[in-house]
Amino acid sequence: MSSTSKKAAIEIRGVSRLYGAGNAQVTALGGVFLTIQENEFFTLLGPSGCGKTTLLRLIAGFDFPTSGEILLHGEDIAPLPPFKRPVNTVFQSYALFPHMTVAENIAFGLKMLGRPADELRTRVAEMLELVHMTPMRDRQVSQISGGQQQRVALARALAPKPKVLLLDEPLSALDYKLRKEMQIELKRVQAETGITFIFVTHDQEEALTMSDRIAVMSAGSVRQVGSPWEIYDHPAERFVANFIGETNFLEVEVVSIEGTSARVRLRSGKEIPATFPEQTNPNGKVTIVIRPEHAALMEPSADATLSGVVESIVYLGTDTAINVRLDGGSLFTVRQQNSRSGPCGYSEGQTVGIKLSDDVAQILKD
Amino acid sequence: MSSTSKKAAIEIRGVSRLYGAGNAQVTALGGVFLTIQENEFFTLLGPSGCGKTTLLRLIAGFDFPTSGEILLHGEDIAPLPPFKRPVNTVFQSYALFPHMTVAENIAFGLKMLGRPADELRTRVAEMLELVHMTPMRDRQVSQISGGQQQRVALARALAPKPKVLLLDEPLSALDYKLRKEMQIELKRVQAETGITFIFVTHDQEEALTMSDRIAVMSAGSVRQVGSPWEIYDHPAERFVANFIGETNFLEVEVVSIEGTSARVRLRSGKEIPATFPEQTNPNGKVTIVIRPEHAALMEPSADATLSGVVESIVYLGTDTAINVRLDGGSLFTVRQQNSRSGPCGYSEGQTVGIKLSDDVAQILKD
Amino acid sequence: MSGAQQAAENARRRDIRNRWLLSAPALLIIGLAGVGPLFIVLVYSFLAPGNYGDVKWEFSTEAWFNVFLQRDIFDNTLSLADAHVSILWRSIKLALATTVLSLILGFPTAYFIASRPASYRQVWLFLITIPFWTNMLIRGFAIQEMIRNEGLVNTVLMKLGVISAPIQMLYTDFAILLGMAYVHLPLMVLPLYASMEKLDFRLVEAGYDLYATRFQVLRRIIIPLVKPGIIAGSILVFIPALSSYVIPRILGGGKNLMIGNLIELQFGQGRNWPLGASLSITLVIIVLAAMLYYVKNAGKTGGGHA
Amino acid sequence: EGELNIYNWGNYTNPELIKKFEETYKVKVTLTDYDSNDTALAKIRQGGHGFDIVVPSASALPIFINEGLLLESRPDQMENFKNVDPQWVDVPFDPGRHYSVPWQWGTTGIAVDKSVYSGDPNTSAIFLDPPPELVGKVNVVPEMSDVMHMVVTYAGGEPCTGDLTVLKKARDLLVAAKPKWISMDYGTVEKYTKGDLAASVDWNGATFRGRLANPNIVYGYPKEGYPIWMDNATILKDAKNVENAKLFLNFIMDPQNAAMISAFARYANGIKGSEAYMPEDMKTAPEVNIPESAKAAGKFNLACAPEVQELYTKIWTEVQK
Amino acid sequence: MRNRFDIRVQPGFATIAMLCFFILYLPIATLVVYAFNSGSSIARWEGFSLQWFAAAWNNTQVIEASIRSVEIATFAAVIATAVATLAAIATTRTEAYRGLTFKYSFINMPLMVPEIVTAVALLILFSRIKVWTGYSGLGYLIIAHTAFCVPFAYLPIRARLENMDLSLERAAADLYATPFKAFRYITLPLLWPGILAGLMLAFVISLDDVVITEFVKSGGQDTLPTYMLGQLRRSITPEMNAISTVFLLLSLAVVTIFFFLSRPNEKTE
Ligand SMILES: Nc1ncnc2c1ncn2[C@@H]1O[C@H](COP(=O)(O)OP(=O)(O)OP(=O)(O)O)[C@@H](O)[C@H]1O
Ligand SMILES: Nc1ncnc2c1ncn2[C@@H]1O[C@H](COP(=O)(O)OP(=O)(O)OP(=O)(O)O)[C@@H](O)[C@H]1O
Ligand SMILES: NCCCCN
Ligand SMILES: [Mg+2]
Ligand SMILES: [Mg+2]
Repeated sequence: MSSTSKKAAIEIRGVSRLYGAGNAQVTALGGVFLTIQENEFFTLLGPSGCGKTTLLRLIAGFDFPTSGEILLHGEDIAPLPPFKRPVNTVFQSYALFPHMTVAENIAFGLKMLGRPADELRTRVAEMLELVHMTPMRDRQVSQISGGQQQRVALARALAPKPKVLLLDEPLSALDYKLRKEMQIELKRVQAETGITFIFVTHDQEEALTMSDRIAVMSAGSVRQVGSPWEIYDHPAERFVANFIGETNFLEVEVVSIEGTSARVRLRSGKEIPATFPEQTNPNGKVTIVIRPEHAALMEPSADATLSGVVESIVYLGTDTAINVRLDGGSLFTVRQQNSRSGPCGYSEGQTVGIKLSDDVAQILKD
Repeated sequence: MSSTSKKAAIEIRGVSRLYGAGNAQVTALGGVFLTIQENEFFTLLGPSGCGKTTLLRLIAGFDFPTSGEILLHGEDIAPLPPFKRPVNTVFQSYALFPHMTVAENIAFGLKMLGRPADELRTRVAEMLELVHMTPMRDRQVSQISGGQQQRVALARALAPKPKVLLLDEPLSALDYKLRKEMQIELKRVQAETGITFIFVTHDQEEALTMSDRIAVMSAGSVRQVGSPWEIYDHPAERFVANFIGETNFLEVEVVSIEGTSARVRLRSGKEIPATFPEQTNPNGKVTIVIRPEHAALMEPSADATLSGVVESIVYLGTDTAINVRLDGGSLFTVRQQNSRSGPCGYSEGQTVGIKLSDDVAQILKD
Repeated sequence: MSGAQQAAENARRRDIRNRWLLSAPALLIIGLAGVGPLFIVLVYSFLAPGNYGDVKWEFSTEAWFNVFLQRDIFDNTLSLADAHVSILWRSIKLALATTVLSLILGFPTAYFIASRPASYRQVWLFLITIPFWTNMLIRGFAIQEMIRNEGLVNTVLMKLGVISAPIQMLYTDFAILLGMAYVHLPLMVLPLYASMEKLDFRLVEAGYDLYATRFQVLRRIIIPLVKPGIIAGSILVFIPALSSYVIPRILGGGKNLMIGNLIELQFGQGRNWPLGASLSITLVIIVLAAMLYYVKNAGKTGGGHA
Repeated sequence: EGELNIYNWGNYTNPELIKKFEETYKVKVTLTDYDSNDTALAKIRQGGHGFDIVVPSASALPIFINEGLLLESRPDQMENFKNVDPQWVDVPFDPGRHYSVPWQWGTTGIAVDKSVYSGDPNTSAIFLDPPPELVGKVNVVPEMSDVMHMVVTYAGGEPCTGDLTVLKKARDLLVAAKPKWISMDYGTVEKYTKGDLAASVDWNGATFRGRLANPNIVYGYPKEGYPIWMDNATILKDAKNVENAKLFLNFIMDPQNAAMISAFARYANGIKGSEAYMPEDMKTAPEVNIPESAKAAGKFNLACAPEVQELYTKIWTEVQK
Repeated sequence: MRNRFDIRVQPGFATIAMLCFFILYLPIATLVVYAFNSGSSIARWEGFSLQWFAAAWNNTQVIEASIRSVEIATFAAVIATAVATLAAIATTRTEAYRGLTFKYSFINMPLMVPEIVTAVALLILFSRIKVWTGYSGLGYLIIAHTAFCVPFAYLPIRARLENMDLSLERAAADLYATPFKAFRYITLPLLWPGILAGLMLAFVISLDDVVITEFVKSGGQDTLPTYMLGQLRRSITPEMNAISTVFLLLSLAVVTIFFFLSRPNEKTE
């Protein structure tokens, strides 16, 4: 990971966390390196059980690394108990104190820091304003809706002005529409406060729309770090490609390499260009990944890069996904944006060609 | 509400359900009419609290309508207690019996029906096969993953061969990737068994991809019933349009009506064609809805239907959403499919034109 | 009424009727042998004492009069029944002290158990209840052996050179307190544990995350959250402690009566059953009042039942 | 043949005696315990108890008789009645023994640890005006009638007196003395040997057992007056097994059997000739055999009149408040 | 691991807990030790002997009283737990209805009434019934014990029920289980740990009762506690310790059995 000109807020250096012992030992995290910049909206993305929560807990101080160290603005925070770390958390379940009102919840951190009463009052008012919850300040937390609870949890964590805010799947319990709204809210708050956000999700769409950078995790390790665009369009390995978005995998053979681009030969004999991850040197049989929206259907002809038979058609609202059984036997999905003039124009059982424009293929490491 | 040639599995006739009394009275359902056909994959879609679960509970017999009646294959089922209704439920939380194994859970319904032991055995084996859970038949349900639990819940509900299967947000607790897989699974099972599915979700994407027909609900009433394509492309009212997919609303004036199409005048003075819901007769000021993917960006020019300044750009992986502040002051989102050649080609602050192809606008009732 | 409505109404009625049927055996047994007999006591409190115990069937408010007022046996002046009031007051004080002591001991213990790994909690809980299998009298004597002048504690302390002469513990209020806390401890620990086991430790985490120290987390988060358990435990300890009479007699030396002993005296050697009855009803009223007060306070914080 | 239901003080009945009776008469004996005359009285008066024999103290016996709870079984006409010591025949609580047979008798006196206090133990001043050595080390049995008997006689009155001046004095004596006591509890062997107390108002048998464990214990007969009590076996009016009960009453008037009673509970029994069968240590024990000099001060503890009982209770409550 | 910060730990709590267990078991331990005393004192050690176990074994009154105690406790606990289970089902997981609060208070009422009061009242009541019916068996004691055991059984069962998801019974009904079958196959097995806890608690509460038993018992119905109460005026001998020791061992055995019985369910919570 390059150390950029920006200042690092959090540095994770070779952090591992093992649970249990002997045969039952579980590697929740295995040698993770990460640098999270100040003022960054940084997302940890990965399937259930990959170690996202574990990493946040290590940063917050509820748990300790088996090895490795964590630096906050360059300082090792190992000796600090959680209540001395300038890091706050928005818990997945919100963890609002049920015996306090909305305002009392928000004031809690400041009160614990021993801040004077008037600072407390103004800061709470400010926070309520920020999350648009002023009218509900005196409600019990059981009397507000899920989305409102989420905002209170956010306000509570922001009130003590932490250097870093950890958010553990804060939106996963919300319904679809509310989740979209809260995504926008969170982005706005991050922009307004300038606090570093470390955001955990297993929803790839959420990660893509919200993040400055994403770390894709799997089974306790970070597979790839990069901007949403890098992650989506240039996945380095099969896991990342598969986890983010819909994907077509094709077995190909590397024909030649020129600079940052390679030429690969498809089963059909056609050759297309393909990009490949930095510091790799692909050769022989490799897998390439092609996103469904980067392929287009056409009449079967010699121009078509691939050809096959339409197996099923899935209407997605914005788009339609057309699953094509290739001549080689594998399934290839093409995604095309819907116009409003009616169904997509293809039908099941129809023989079609697939056209791949240049620069749509990425070679995977594995 | 048309009675088609197909046979109706469930008819909901003017069903209301009120809770509480006096000031605290809540209308969970207010006069719902619905006809669900045999062998249909029917989805109830709506935000949290709109009455979806209430409706399922009425069908299953856990609750009773305040007024109205429910027919199953033409017969009023009011007098039947839940355990006599040929309707099974897949509960949102699965509600698997924690003290039984996978196989015992699946066998439960048949056992209660007093089926002979050998029928029980073969049917359980069949069900295990159907949901691909045969190797785990003797596991305790606490020892299988969320997705697997979901499949056991499905098998358990299917085992007694119900006439109608009710599914209450069965996928909402699963993570993104798993949810996608289970969607495919459910479709497959429905196709294989031919049982009528009534499926509840608040996820519009899920509804669009899975359903034969969708009923969009809000605040205890059904707003619109139709195929995914009808619902998405021809929303009848603002709520439906807004709840399903991303939307742009524009205030326009109706110029003329010809058959099923109207011409409307935009603020900019340009005129475009627009469809409108059946049995309405739009005139004067109305709202039209345009899906972001049905608009395209272009250089600002007189050809452009609308024009404005790019305010923000959201990368979505498959697509990019470009939010444009129109000259009139409102926000308009254009969604364009990404190519892999790099960012979308526009930048914040840039002045752009928006081109609307023909037949992209739908006039709303409200 | 539509068919569905009819069905709904029938279902509701059936549900309520079933609920009454299901609770009937419990209500019947308690009515017969737990609560019903209280009416006998109430009736007796308005009768005249029999010559050698029991009652004479003639109406009298004498007993109630004697609960709080007394006519001096020597100068016939009327005054507050000083003896009854001070016995009652001491009983309340001791019962409160017992409640507080068992809370101080029981709270950390319950917390300790609740924070063990789930599979060990049952074992620890059973360890709390095992002493219950020994009769209370025997436990009383066992404690006597601990704290008497030549008992284990004093002997050990003297051997260790901590003290040079035995400390008088037996037959003091301290002994009563210790003994009552001892025999009632499980009644405190069990409900406390029940609510602590349900304690959402994510809230504790949230507390630390928001800069609360260990003590602040305890005071502002844990204690308010397990308040229903504290209340349930306190009630379960306070009530039997208030009317207990075996332990005060064995360990307190019986020099000072507790309300339970006073009542027993009236039904026994005192042979004044109506007075015993009216004292009993008084005690029940006090207990119910304390209950109501507690429960109301519990309601205020929105806590449920343990 | 048949059964016999005995209701007696706890730990008071020699199992050997029961076994012998059962074997002799082929009767199945059931033994049930009580711990105070009043509990026994209450239960028997309420009825439905199922007992045949009860063993009330002299102080309670007249109440049992007056309330009509007892069968006039005429033990005085039984075969073994000849063995009853004449001094226990014409007792005030059952003149001529028409209802009851002696079970055991004893005295309530003063036990003193002479290693702590070597003065004269034969006075109630030991607990009503304790010498400095004994302050804070005196125990008093929680038996109202015994203690009131001693206090009232110390104050110069007769037992069960209703004389208010005497009672006032008695009350003042008690109130003044109580802070100097350590406890009002039963005196058990452990307390005498483990230094919990140095003096006690106690029963003779308890003191006797205390002395066997701690030779420093001496038993004093207060010269101001002390109670003599006697527990007596009687047959209940609603007894179901009257014949067996009569057999039993006769049985325990046999000296050899009476000796078994004493050997177990360590009190004298009122049956002539039973001494011969008693354990050696009991034959000479000063606790069991009242010295001639002390005999005069001893009086039977009888049931007091209800009005007096009420006054006693008030004083007793006052003292223990 | 450095500076491990365990959020579950409160400083001093473990120490107090250990102290608590120490205090709880120290008297029990000495009690057990003196059961093996060769002397007749429960406070003065004179040497090792098993004579008191032998004495207790040969003392038919004690043996019978012990058996009777266990017998009454078993009946009372089982009945109390059964009715408490039904009552708990009837008073939980429902909308408020008229009589609900009454039921709840009524069931807990025996907790509120001092024992001596119940004892005297029951003496009066039951004596009348005994005279009328002529029946004076153990039934009275069992009913009396059952009454004061009900709230103790009720509390843990109710607590467990409240935490139990109603959707499981719904699922059963959905799968054609009649209400009875749903109870039999779903509610009961899941409620089991709570029922066991209630049973245990009721059992020991019954085992411990003196006052009510003393007043209610008929001829030949001494329980271990009333037998001990009768001994109070004289000396308690190590015989009592021996019996208590046996009871402790018994409790350990029962507890162990219960523990293993309730374990499989524990996992599936
Ligand atoms: N206390 C623990 N003891 C043993 N294993 C644990 C413990 N905590 C976590 N693990 C294991 O460590 C792994 C990582 O868990 P973690 O909670 O970090 O996952 P996650 O990425 O947050 O998943 P989710 O998206 O489901 O929240 C999992 O396999 C989990 O089972
Ligand atoms: N038992 C009840 N008493 C009072 N109000 C109720 C009850 N059950 C449901 N409601 C109310 O009825 C409305 C519909 O509830 P319902 O559970 O059907 O919503 P839903 O569409 O299933 O929502 P979700 O997506 O959150 O599950 C809500 O406003 C709810 O608060
Ligand atoms: N009257 C009381 C006698 C008791 C002897 N243990
Ligand atoms: Mg997690
Ligand atoms: Mg719902």
